[in-house]
Amino acid sequence: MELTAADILFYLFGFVSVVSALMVVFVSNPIYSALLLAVVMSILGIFFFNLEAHFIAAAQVVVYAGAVMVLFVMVMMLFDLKREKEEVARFSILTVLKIISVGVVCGVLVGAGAMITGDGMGFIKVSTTEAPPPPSMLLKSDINAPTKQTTNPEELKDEVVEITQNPQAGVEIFTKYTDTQKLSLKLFSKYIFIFELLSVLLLVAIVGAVALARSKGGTHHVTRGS
Amino acid sequence: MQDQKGAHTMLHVGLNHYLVLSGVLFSIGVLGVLLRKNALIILMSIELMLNAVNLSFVAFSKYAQNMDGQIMVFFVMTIAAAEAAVGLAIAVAVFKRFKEVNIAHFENLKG
Amino acid sequence: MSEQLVPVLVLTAVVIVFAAAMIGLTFLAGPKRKPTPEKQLPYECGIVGKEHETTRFPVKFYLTAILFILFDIEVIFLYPWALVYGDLLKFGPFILVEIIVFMLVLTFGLFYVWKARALEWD
Amino acid sequence: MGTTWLEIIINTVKIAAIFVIVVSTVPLLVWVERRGPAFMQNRLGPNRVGPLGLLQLAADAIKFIFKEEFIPTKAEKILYFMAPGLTLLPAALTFAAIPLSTPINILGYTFKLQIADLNIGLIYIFAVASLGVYGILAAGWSSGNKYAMLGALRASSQMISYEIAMGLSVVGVLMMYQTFSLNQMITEQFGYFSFLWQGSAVELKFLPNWGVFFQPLAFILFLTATFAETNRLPFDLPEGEAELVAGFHTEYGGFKFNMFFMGEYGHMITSAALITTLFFGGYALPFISPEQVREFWIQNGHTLLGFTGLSMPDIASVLTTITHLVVFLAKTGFWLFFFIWVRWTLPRFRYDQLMDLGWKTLLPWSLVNLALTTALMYFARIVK
Repeated sequence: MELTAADILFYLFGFVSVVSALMVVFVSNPIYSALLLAVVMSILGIFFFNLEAHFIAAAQVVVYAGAVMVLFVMVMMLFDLKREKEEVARFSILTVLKIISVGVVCGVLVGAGAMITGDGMGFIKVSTTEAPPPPSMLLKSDINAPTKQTTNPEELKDEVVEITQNPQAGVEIFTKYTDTQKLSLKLFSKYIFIFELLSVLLLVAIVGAVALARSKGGTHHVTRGS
Repeated sequence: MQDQKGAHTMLHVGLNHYLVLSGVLFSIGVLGVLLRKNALIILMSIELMLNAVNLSFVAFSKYAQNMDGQIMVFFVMTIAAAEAAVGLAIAVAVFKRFKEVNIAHFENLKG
Repeated sequence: MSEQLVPVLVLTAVVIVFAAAMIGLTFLAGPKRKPTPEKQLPYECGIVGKEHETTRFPVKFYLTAILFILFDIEVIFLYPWALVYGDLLKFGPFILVEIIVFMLVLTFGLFYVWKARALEWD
Repeated sequence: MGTTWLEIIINTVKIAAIFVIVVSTVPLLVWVERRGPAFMQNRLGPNRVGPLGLLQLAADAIKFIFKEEFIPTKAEKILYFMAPGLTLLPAALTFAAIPLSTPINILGYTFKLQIADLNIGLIYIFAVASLGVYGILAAGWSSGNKYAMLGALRASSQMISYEIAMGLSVVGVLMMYQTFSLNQMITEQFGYFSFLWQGSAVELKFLPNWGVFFQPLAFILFLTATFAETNRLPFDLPEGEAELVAGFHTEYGGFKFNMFFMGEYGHMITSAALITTLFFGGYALPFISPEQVREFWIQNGHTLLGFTGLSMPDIASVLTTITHLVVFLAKTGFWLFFFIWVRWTLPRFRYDQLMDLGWKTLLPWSLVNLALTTALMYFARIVK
């Protein structure tokens, strides 16, 4: 279990993403911070690909890096922020307090992350006298077991059965499916209600954005009847 | 994983490495929201926080062998994109009115 | 790194090395001349441009980008559905009804954008 | 990339070779772009340098390297230098998922003639192609020139509008193949045109089993969208020589300008390869599957190449790969010539016509295509 090539690349990309995330916050020109955020999102796409979430990786790059950040960059270019390049709020006592509080939040999060896998990852001395805390309920199987087939066969079969109403077909379909098809199988059987709600959410966002643009001060102001 | 060679096993990438990375990215997003005055940078920091959450969702989904995590990432992605779209529409409206995107102007957004 | 992604990373490295080499070559091989002021001006077909401080750009472009995001998510949701549609049809029209509702709501969104003349370019 | 060091080295050399071939076809396309229309307009085109003007390519390439390196004062230095790379990188990366030919198995190793056999091939290409907008926006904004900025805004809003139409038109194709990986799509396009209609098979012996006959409307929409995506005429208004001089790359000279060209032509090559893979059976011959080609080469392969020391199946697999590579290049070459051919026949769109076409014709028509395919598949699969 020593250092493999995959681990080296993980540490490399992890370092690059943390550095560019820091630069997103601290760089003065907003357009550079938008481009750096697009870099962070593409690197997250690569991480998703390694975590065997192939479709989510492509969706992440298409939606976030390819659409949301393009909107940010375009809006910033339209604002022509030559004057806007103001500095980060400089060292008032409030800023120091904020940084300390964020440090504490980060420490708590990292600690929680380490604790959840039971062995404290060497950071936190888990007193070996009493048994290390069992992996919490939300993780059904042992964390560090070599990853079995991506999707727990028994667990998903009931979804397939639920949608196909006959158990035999469920198993047959389930075995020959790729990750993305299993994902969509679950999306369209168990989470169908949320899927329909999302289309309403998108409609609300469309109407909201267009109404905002057509409002009195907006860019696409349309006088009645013209 | 509990054997004595703490150094070696710690380096092999497991679930907790992804959780640590997600925690760090989330904290940087919080830092961005607190420190910056420019409304656009605040919106971008919120996007960064949502992405960090997505990373931990996918990490859990892989190591717990359960697809729910990835489906949750779908929903977080949709909501984040809709929020960014409408948020920027408001930011453009404020910029047209005040010629500046400092969040100080956001409080006179009357009804 | 999963087996399929390593070639893509190698290709990125090859492209970056190629681009850097070519620009470096130009830097070495290219003639070094003193930049005259005329050459430095932005190119405006010979006319000396009146460069006022903030060039006013039509802000209309941002609305296309916003609508692009929202319709792009619709396309992303259609991809997993397209992979599963053929097989699940054998088990009743359930998969068909889902997508009809989804597409009706979003086609109404497109119809609203069309009628609200949000995509008008004067 | 294979386990042993030999495989890794060979695969890296293969990746570099495919990239160099793609980059070297760009001057070839420029040459065809100057000679082809010259032939159409009954004039000569470049024929001074070398036979038929072929050395003109080398002359242009070297000329670009010896151009003076200069940066306008108002430019943002870092972004100004990064913009050409930002356009070239996505264009080169999209070519990674295209399968060029059948895998070669020689001396016990098998090498795929494809840079990365991704199981999310198609949306990987869309994901990386959508990153191409950053290069254009960065170039337009960082060169400090009003017209470049306007050109960049127009080009990027045009590209993103047509990305939705392209994404939607491909959904029909995905419903038919039910996979993202381009290799599986090609394997489903072997043999002659046949499909199941309510259980009974329908066959048309004279048509190959290509995607274009199943999805003609999706093909037309995808073709139009790729024209707009690569900023090719009649959609090249942002670089319209008349109004915006050269659009977003006005302030670039020397090899940086050439890299924008490589980016555009790289997108064009990938789009042509994508059209052949999705709709025209990729590297496969119309009615003959690769196995039959292998059998053919096994029968009379030895008469051709008796002298090489390889065993019989190795020669056969090498020869099949070469034939399929030739077939792929022929099909992609035709579509590349089609891109150039259209450029010299259609006039340029006005900007509002261009955007209306994207939002108000291509998008609704791809929704119609989606509805049509759904209905047809519903009736075809319901066994009465």
